[in-house]
Amino acid sequence: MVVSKVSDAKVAAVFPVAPETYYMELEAPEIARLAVPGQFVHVSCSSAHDPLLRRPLSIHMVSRQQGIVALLFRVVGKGTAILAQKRTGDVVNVMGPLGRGFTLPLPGSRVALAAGGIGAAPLVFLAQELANLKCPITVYLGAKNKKSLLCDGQFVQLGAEVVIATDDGSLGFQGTVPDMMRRHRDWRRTAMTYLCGPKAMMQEISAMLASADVPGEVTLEEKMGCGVGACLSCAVKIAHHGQVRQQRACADGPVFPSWQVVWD
Amino acid sequence: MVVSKVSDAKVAAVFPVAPETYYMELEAPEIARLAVPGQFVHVSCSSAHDPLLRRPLSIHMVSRQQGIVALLFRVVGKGTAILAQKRTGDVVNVMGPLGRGFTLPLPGSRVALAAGGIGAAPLVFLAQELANLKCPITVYLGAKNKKSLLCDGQFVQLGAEVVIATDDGSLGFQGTVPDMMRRHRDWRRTAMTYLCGPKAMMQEISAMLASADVPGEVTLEEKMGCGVGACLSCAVKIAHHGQVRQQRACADGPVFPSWQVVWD
Amino acid sequence: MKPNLAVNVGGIKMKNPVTTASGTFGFGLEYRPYFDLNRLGAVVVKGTTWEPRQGNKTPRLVETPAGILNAIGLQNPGVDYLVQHYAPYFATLQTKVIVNIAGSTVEEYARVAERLNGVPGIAGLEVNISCPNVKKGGLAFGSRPSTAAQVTRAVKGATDLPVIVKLSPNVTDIEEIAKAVEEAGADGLSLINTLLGMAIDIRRRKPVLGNVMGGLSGPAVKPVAVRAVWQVYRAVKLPIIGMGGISTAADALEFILAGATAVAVGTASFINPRAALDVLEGIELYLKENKITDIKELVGAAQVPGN
Amino acid sequence: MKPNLAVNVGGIKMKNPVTTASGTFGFGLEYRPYFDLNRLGAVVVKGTTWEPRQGNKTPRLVETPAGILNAIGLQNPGVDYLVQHYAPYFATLQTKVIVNIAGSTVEEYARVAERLNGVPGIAGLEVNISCPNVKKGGLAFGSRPSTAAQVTRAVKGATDLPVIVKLSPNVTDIEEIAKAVEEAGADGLSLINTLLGMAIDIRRRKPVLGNVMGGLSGPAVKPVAVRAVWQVYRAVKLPIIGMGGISTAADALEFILAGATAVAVGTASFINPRAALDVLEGIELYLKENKITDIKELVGAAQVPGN
Ligand SMILES: Cc1cc2nc3c(=O)[nH]c(=O)nc-3n(C[C@H](O)[C@H](O)[C@H](O)COP(=O)(O)OP(=O)(O)OC[C@H]3O[C@@H](n4cnc5c(N)ncnc54)[C@H](O)[C@@H]3O)c2cc1C
Ligand SMILES: Cc1cc2nc3c(=O)[nH]c(=O)nc-3n(C[C@H](O)[C@H](O)[C@H](O)COP(=O)(O)OP(=O)(O)OC[C@H]3O[C@@H](n4cnc5c(N)ncnc54)[C@H](O)[C@@H]3O)c2cc1C
Ligand SMILES: Cc1cc2nc3c(=O)[nH]c(=O)nc-3n(C[C@H](O)[C@H](O)[C@H](O)COP(=O)(O)O)c2cc1C
Ligand SMILES: Cc1cc2nc3c(=O)[nH]c(=O)nc-3n(C[C@H](O)[C@H](O)[C@H](O)COP(=O)(O)O)c2cc1C
Ligand code: FES
Ligand code: FES
Repeated sequence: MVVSKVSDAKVAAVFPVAPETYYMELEAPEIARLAVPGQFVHVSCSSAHDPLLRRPLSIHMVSRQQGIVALLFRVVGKGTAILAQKRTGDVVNVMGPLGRGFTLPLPGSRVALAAGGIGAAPLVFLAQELANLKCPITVYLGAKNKKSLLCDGQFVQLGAEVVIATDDGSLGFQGTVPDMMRRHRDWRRTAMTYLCGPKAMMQEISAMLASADVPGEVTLEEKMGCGVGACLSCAVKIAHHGQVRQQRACADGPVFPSWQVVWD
Repeated sequence: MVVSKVSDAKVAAVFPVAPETYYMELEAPEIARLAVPGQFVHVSCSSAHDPLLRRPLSIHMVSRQQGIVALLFRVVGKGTAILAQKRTGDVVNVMGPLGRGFTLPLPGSRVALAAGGIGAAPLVFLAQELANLKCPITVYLGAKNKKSLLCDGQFVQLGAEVVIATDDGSLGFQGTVPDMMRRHRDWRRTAMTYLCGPKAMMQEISAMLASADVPGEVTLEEKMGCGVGACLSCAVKIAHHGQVRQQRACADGPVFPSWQVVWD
Repeated sequence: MKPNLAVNVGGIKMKNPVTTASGTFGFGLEYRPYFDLNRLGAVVVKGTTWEPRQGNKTPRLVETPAGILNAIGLQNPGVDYLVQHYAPYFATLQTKVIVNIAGSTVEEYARVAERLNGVPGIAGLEVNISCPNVKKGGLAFGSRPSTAAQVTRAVKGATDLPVIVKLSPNVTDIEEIAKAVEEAGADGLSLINTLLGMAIDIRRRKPVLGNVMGGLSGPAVKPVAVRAVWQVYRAVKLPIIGMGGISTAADALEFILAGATAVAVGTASFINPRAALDVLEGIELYLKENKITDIKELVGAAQVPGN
Repeated sequence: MKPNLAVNVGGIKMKNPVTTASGTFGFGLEYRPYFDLNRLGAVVVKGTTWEPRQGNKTPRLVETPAGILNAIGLQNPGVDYLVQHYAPYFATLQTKVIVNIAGSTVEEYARVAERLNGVPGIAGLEVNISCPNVKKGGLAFGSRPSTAAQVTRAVKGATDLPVIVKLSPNVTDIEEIAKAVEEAGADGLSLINTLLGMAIDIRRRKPVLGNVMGGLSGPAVKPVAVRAVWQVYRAVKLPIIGMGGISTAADALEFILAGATAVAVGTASFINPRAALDVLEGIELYLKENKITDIKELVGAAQVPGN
């Protein structure tokens, strides 16, 4: 079985959507065809040796018909800065889809999504699939402020109920996503709550889910080398039947059951 | 005396002019104002650490009025490949003008230029100045073949007599520039013959000049680090009053008297 | 005419000189979706110890200019697991599998070697006496000729498999270590392992890696690796597997011309999962273009100017 | 409030911790058109020997991934020339000038040191026992504790100037060398000099550099340099000038947090002639942003997690 999962993808669109945040569409029909929500692509930002490694970016949306994979990324360093400077027609080498995605619920089940900041990126693709499954969705969407809020429009368009929290209260609830969720109790009656955002946020919500006995899934971020499970750079601790095992965020995740993650 | 000789220059134009050969105009008014023929600029191809060093490129032409410095370069490796991909409006960091240029003759003196391949690049700037000085110019212009011949039009426009040699005889004399010069004897009556091209060509012509007792100047190429005389990477051997001394191609050259160069 | 690419590394007959660097290619399963591993001369798998090991705290990886620092710390499922779960898969491959082994004591090295002896699917051992990322063993053994020789002898005594000893560049005199290992009976040498390095997070004012120090690999180290191969080739008669920063055939050819009989692709696979295959194909092309009929003609063929 | 940047490196009082790496900044004349050298804490000039030296054959430089290999081979006009032609200029500067010295014998080091003693305009000596690019001397002295100590003692005996000894990373145990040099009376340490490396021209099948091997510098070596500073800071009490791949203030701060009292900018000046000044300004900014009133608070401040 030799299916090439590496391809040169043409940039079909790229533009800023919020401060330091870019939306990019890549022509990558194979990836679009195979991807499931929660998976990522490993993107080569430059063909020079600096920066050396690829950058893992979640699959934000796909259009299978058009063969398009969309990314949503924040510029935080060298690699993302180079990506942000790409123009339509440029070619970007991508590997993927990689990793194991979210577990989808039975059609029609009520679900919740909790996103902090750029963590919204993979949850839009998930919401697409959940909408196809006719699942009622509540999105708990957090951001620093109104200007940096991401993807609210996309979630609304997919028919989700969107509840917003901002750190400075410039939109919606003033406070963190976990704080907001403590007040808003709908998520306690879901089949699954899906989390993506800063570690502290996911850890806090995972604890809330555990005490409410609601299943959840989180997406873990570790510094990645290979992205395929070969180098063991991205070890995370996962408890399984009372035993803590090391797993590879890239190949065994990045999605893991919220109650199994050993946060440290 | 702190004059900044480093600047971000906007690419005003860039296009291929022959196989693997590009012409590029940079908005660099300071350099245009200060440069003399034979000098070079030290060009940063990438802000990443790979490729790490700047690339020395001769000043091909300047327009002082428009503040434009033109380069003519051949794509031979990483750095020049990156440069060739720049587009109008991109910014390129350049240091210069660097080095010591050609010695100009008295106005009206007869001169000869001998160029091989990309060696024509700095000689066009020189021909501009020589034309201003009303010097009758003969250009011995060599190339692999008709297609890769460079700058013939520019030299003609500047009023020079242009004599062409190609390795395959697809245009002009079939053979090398030195071979052609052996038959064409005009250069023996010049005030100065200026050379730029492959080492072997310059060495051979330098010997011819020496035996005909004609003064010449050559432009030497050595791998350069700093470009300003600080690192001693670019040592060349120059004989002076019977003594061989090391000089720095970047700061003491790149132009040296043809009879003083110790070729090895 | 197709040039001859086959090489013999201390008794391991490889159909071509290209292999993978231990720890960068897992157990040879992870890159299967990217190319046919059977094209390679050999696959060198992750460092294996007697007991399973958890490895170091994260972060285990940090990028540096043209390189990476890793401090995985020999996380591995132990030699028994390898024998039971991976060796049967190795036996199905049409490429040679070399198992990289490590230990905290000389006895552990010997025990692991013994356990692997006679296991179908394993063509040879690569003995890691140069891992900078573990407290005990590893680099400690590889930095002195006497201990390097001791480990070599112990492993040789415990196995019939060809034994390749992997040397560290973090030494004053790599030739001296190579000679000691040769005398102790090694069948070949691998070099280089990673350079000891470190990065500091200036925001949090502490080392980036969980393990503080780590091993530097990738294109950044290539000049050091080529130099080490050049020196060792001139000091011993053993065949060398050269590695350290190889990402292209041109890089690999530098190692071969310096004296390597075979080459391993490591960090480059992270960037280009097909890197090892690309290196192989590029070497073939170079041989054809230069009308060289046998790769062995190139081994150590770089000449010192003026000599 | 302006943070205090002044540091004292073994008796050399620098108004700020930023200096230049020997051999990359000529004699302090070449970069004058690019910025005001007097802004720097010190300028370290090219390696100087007793007799003038021609240096090595060209090519003397080859680019490598994120680095360069150089084999200049200590080309310099000799100490007399320096005293006569450059020292008067040094005396006009409002920055400290440190002269890097080298020799083929212990006696030559001492003789050069003696010649420079009391010359106005010279604030200290940096003793290069780590140059990989000369046949005799250089690295040979720096790779053993005994010879490193011998050179140190000889130089200390020959001068009243502060003596900084420059160490090589091409050793098994840099702490051991640092301790020997400390005991021998050095006033400070510089590290690192270049890593021994090599590149091969696969077209011509021979080494690229005229001298075969060369010294690797630039961003590629930064992790090795930071690690060396970290180790040596924990082994000795001497102040350290840290260098190796510094191109930005962030790089410099890694060295300072690892234990360097001062930092030197080398190869980076080739790419950005203002690099040393940019590093200085970046350090100032970091201090202000982090409300640190004295740079000395940062020296060695990186903490080991969990300790
Ligand atoms: C599975 C997965 C999916 C992801 N999906 C997304 C996504 O959809 N969108 C998105 O925006 N991001 C996503 N990320 C994160 C993204 O991969 C990183 O932001 C990206 O790799 C950063 O690359 P960079 O070159 O821009 O930044 P880098 O230069 O690599 O730096 C990244 C951060 O690390 C810090 N840093 C760098 N070097 C050091 C050092 N030596 N010491 C201390 N700190 C350092 C920088 O300051 C910066 O904050 C994902 C990550 C994973 C693992
Ligand atoms: C003063 C001066 C003026 C110049 N003016 C011009 C000009 O006007 N126009 C122009 O086109 N050029 C000019 N040059 C030459 C120009 O600087 C080089 O062609 C350029 O630096 C090449 O950079 P690169 O990154 O493209 O190639 P590189 O990647 O640096 O390679 C250049 C050449 O060296 C070879 N090479 C690279 N690495 C190695 C290695 N490890 N071993 C063996 N060979 C290697 C490559 O194969 C290639 O042929 C000038 C040079 C000097 C010194
Ligand atoms: C993530 C990682 C893990 C490694 N693990 C091992 C190992 O288990 N055993 C070993 O001998 N070398 C190990 N190495 C070293 C490599 O095998 C190789 O010697 C080194 O990386 C240099 O080659 P490269 O620059 O091509 O990566 C590891 C290297 C990396 C990057
Ligand atoms: C071209 C060049 C010449 C050098 N000459 C000397 C020298 O004469 N004496 C010395 O001690 N170090 C010399 N070095 C080493 C540097 O001073 C410095 O230690 C090394 O380059 C690492 O720093 P960097 O990576 O910032 O360049 C030289 C380095 C280069 C690149
Ligand atoms: S990134 Fe290599 S194993 Fe996960
Ligand atoms: S390139 Fe540095 S001295 Fe000429």
